[in-house]
Amino acid sequence: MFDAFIQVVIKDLKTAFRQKSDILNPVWFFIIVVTLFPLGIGSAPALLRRIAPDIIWVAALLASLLSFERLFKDDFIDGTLEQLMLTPYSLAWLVSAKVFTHWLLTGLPILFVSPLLATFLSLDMTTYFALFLTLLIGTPILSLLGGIGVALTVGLRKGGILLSLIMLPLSIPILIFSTMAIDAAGYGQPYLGLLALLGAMLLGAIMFAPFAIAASLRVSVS
Amino acid sequence: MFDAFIQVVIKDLKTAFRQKSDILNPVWFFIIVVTLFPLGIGSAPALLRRIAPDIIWVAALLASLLSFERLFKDDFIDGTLEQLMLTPYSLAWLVSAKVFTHWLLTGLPILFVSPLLATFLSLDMTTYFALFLTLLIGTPILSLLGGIGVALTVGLRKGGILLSLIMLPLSIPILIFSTMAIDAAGYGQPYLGLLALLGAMLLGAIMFAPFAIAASLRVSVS
Amino acid sequence: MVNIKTALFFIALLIFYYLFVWLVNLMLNCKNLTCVREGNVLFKNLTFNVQAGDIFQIEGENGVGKTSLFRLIIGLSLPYSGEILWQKKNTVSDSGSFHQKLLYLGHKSGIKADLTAFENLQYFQRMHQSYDGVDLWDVLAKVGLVGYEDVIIGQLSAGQQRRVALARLWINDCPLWLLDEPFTTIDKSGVAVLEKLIVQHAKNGGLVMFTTHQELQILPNLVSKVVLTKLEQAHYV
Amino acid sequence: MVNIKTALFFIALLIFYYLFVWLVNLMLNCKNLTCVREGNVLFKNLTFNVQAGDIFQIEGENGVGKTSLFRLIIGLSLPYSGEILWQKKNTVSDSGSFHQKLLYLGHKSGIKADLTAFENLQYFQRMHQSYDGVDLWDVLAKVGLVGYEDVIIGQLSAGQQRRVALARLWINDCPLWLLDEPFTTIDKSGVAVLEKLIVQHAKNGGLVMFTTHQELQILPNLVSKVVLTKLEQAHYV
Amino acid sequence: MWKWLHPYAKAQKSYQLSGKLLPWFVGLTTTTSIIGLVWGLLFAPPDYQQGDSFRIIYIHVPAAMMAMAAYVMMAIGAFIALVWQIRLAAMSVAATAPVGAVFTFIALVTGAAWGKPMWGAWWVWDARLTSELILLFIYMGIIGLYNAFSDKVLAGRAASILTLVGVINLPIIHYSVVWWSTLHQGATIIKFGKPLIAPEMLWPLLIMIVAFGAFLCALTLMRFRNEILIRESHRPWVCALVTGGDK
Amino acid sequence: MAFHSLVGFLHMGGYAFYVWLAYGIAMLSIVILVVNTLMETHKIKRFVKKRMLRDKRIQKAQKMEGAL
Ligand code: HEM
Ligand SMILES: Nc1ncnc2c1ncn2[C@@H]1O[C@H](COP(=O)(O)OP(=O)(O)OP(=O)(O)O)[C@@H](O)[C@H]1O
Ligand SMILES: Nc1ncnc2c1ncn2[C@@H]1O[C@H](COP(=O)(O)OP(=O)(O)OP(=O)(O)O)[C@@H](O)[C@H]1O
Ligand SMILES: [Mg+2]
Ligand SMILES: [Mg+2]
Repeated sequence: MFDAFIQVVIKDLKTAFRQKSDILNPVWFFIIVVTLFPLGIGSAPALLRRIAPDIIWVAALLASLLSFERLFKDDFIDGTLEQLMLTPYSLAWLVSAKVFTHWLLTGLPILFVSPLLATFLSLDMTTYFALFLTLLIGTPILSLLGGIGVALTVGLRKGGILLSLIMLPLSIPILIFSTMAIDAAGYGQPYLGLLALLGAMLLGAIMFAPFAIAASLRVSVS
Repeated sequence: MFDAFIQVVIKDLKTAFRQKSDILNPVWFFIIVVTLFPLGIGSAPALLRRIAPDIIWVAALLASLLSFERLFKDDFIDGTLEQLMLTPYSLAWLVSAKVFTHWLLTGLPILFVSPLLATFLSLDMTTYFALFLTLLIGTPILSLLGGIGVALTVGLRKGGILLSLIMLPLSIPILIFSTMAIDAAGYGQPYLGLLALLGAMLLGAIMFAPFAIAASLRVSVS
Repeated sequence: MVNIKTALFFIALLIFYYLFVWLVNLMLNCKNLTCVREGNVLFKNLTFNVQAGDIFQIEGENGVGKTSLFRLIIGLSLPYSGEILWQKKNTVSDSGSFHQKLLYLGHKSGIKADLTAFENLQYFQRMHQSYDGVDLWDVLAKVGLVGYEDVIIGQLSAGQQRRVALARLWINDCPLWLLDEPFTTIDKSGVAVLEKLIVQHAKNGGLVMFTTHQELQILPNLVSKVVLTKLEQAHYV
Repeated sequence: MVNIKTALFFIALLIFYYLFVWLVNLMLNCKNLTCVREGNVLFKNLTFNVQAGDIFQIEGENGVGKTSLFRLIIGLSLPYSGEILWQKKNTVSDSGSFHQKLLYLGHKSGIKADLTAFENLQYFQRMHQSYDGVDLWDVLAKVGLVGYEDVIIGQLSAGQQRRVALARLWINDCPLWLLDEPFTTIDKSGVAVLEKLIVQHAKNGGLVMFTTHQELQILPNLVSKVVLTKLEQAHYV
Repeated sequence: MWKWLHPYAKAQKSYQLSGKLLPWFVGLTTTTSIIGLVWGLLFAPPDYQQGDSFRIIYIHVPAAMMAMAAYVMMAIGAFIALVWQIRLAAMSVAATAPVGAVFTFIALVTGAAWGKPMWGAWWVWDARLTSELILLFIYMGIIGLYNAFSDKVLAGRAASILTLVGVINLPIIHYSVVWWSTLHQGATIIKFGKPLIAPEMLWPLLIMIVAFGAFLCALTLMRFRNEILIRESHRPWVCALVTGGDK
Repeated sequence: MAFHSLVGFLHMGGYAFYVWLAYGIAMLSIVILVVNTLMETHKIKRFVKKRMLRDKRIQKAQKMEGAL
């Protein structure tokens, strides 16, 4: 049971590390999108600070989205996914392993570089702390929701953008709550309630998403 | 010669239209990304208007980027690209056809929906007009540059995000000039010079990009 | 008198033994399978049983529904009607224990192009828990990949890639093998080895179902055939 | 005397004719080809000539370098050393006219999964300008795809997909065919038809090179073989 | 209970039953919409504040209400389809989605056209507007997903899963948007409370709501019949139906 | 009757553009939806007919000479 989970994680990590750029890619994408904005807007620190949480969150959302496909698509094409369904373990359990790996490869690196970007966008310490917390709770939800989207579209020849169509509306609440929390932090207001809400959403997602993913995969593979 | 060009365009369009959602997808993505920002920022029309050109351009860039892969990846996987290189026509000419199709499927629809988004972001008429012009000149450049990026990464098993890594820095000048032009328009200043600059970049891209793409493809396929 | 009694006793014993064997025996029953794809009826009310020691070849021209049949059996898609029983239990409702006994090799080989041959097999071995004892380098040598153990699959030739997928046949203890055109792109000596392996597996009480369009050497005399034929137009369900 | 004169005249004519034919004759020369992939020498100083009417089978076990050889010949990758001449002209420097005469069918079939069989062939036909007269429905019937003309390729079986790719053999006037395992996943009756087609093409003055691991019926007696063998470790270039 | 019904008979029966119901809904739609439109456009008095622009209400509110009703229908269908494995239910999900999407679109456009004279802007990021927009996105996602599968049985299941995920998410979206736009929003938006509406204005509105409801049902039935035909196209009764002229 | 003349009705108390825009687009999208639904029915029936013809064709082609 646990061994199977770990095996799946190891395999996915190995596959990703083999193509070394693959680990860095989502982060690079994240960084580039975030830097695009100051370039377009020009240097107006106050304005930047005002929209910074938004930019960072949208960038995180897009980076996560872009790397989602990798989660299952490759496995689908080469038949590994079929084989995964033919192991005696619960599919929901195995896909959790895949989602976890995805978070390790996108969510975690984004967390690590977020201080850098906070500096770019001249965020202050309190706001940054709130940003970090929301990213910490929010990115796993993105991975789980993304898992559903990818599982639904993996069998289609052209899933790519359909995935974003499905995914983005689903992840809007996370975006809104997170930016609300960060804004609240910026104004020195308490934002624990919002974080708790995000946490509740994370719990809900952890409980239900694996089953939704497994069910969707069964549809996509057959 | 021209017939071959048209055949390639027809084939690619047909392939895209077969999957009906495929035509709408880049546009939908564009729309969704544009709406994500107000969601994060909250409704502050003045602020929105201030960063609107930037948002729209970044969204266009990302939408274009996401659909780039389709341009060659599918053809690479199923061997059509190999076969394309074995036709007696110049490869640079044939890839121009593919790039043109890509623009038809992403740039053009984005132009069409831009009024809608201008409304969402409460842009005024003059600014919108400048935005439209920059999009008209800029999106073909994006398609051409994207072509180079895709051609370079198409042979790699995981091109997806590497592509964005290559592409985004290349397209930053377009982004900067375009937003500068739009800002100028917003302040009622002349922006023809900037447009001319964009036009010159477009001409240069049209002249050189196809050869760069062809050369990159040869590398990727062997 | 004693003789008759003992004889009767032994006969009873024998009967019980066979009954026992019959009950416990590995057995796949496909009952009244009907397969519909995109509104086309591929086959209708297909019924057959595979028992321990059987080698079944599914035969039929291109597009007749062999791959579709395999996917029905392993539960990757659901039949329009009919059911599949493994050890008398429905495979859909009891898929966990069925999948434990099943090895499937499809048109897609199910190996990761970014991993090496060794890593691929290791993953397979760990996921199926069984046969931990097998030395994978040994197995790779058996499939003729000495020297390619640490090469990334994507850099192997078509046949070599297929060989990595086939290496799984050496590292599993599943009784039921479903092999969809296992011999494609495998060279002649490779095919011969595979044939021997399949025969051996059946002798050890395994069940094998496979498809192929190639001429084989040993197998033709040993297999039972399920022949699928294109249905006439009238066969709407 | 007159007789001798006319005889000489005719002999001279014959000589000129043969010279002419020899000069114009379709011919592929591979000279001293050496192929290195990822630092491994696959073959070294391979030299052979293919002429009109020849059928060449490239033989060798999995991973010996057959596909790599084909890709060298058509110019998808460049040889480590050596050169390939078509009609005495280097194929790399003069690729346009060479590609016009060349039909390649690789492991990847080069058809688009989103288009129908008919659309795929139509695209091929238009891109190669030639054979505009051929009725594609007819061709599709010949490859056994009656009724599947308007089905999207992605929804065909493995063998049917390969048949669509093979249909190109009927709608081209390229003399040189390079077929890399054309028979995979094709059923027996299909293989027989293909064999006949290849023989016919050679009789009409075409050049065919192909690889396969399957037993064939007609071809074995007609082919010349280029046998590739694994190089010993010592063969560093 | 459902499972024991003969598997072949179900689809055909539903096709015929829906065929019988359809004319009634069409009739109801035409009569109520004519009455409602004539009354609303011609006879209802102009609003003392908004003048005649308020007449947009007669399509705006029914469309907005039915857009949500359609989603509720889909959610129920999706639940039945997934839990009891009933294919017909999945078909009803697929049949409803485009209708719901069009209603949502109408609500958005009419709202925008009303907003311009009332608020001075075609679009503001108000909570209600935003969640309506997101609802449209979700509809488009479901439709796009359904169309992307070529096997309609699988498509139905995929769409059902997405619909259910959307159901869980809709309330979250709703509340998130409400809190979000009330947090920063001061007086920029003129909020519309429940208008104290006169009965002669209200009646046509109620009639129009009935009309839109009947129209939703009618169109859903028509599309439902289409879905049945597609999925049963290999069955003899469909062939007979097609060759035997229109029924 | 809230309006005294046809012109008054069309004028909608100065809000003509917005009101008729709203009603127009609503009507248009409804009509498109209905037409789309009807066309789909038509298309399905054509498809089924085509497939029945196709089956006949397949039968006829079963005995073709020299086919792959
Ligand atoms: C794009 C803009 C708009 C959108 C998306 C929109 C959307 C909605 C929605 C979703 C409802 C809820 C229907 C229900 O309760 O079932 C609604 C109701 C309503 N809307 Fe709008 N609306 C928009 C603009 C407007 C404008 C500009 C006005 C008037 C000034 C307006 C007046 C109303 C009224 C009076 C109701 C009925 C409220 C009630 O339930 O009592 N709407 N609208
Ligand atoms: N993409 C690649 N990158 C690097 N090396 C490769 C690649 N493809 C093949 N090779 C190496 O080149 C050798 C020859 O491969 P090739 O595909 O030419 O073999 P082949 O004779 O066609 O074999 P098969 O019968 O299996 O198709 C193999 O040993 C393999 O290791
Ligand atoms: N993904 C798919 N979607 C829809 N229909 C399909 C799909 N795959 C196959 N079919 C249809 O099902 C039929 C049987 O296909 P299947 O793959 O089972 O054939 P097969 O017997 O394995 O043929 P082959 O020998 O070519 O592998 C084909 O006629 C094809 O049209
Ligand atoms: Mg098959
Ligand atoms: Mg090969």
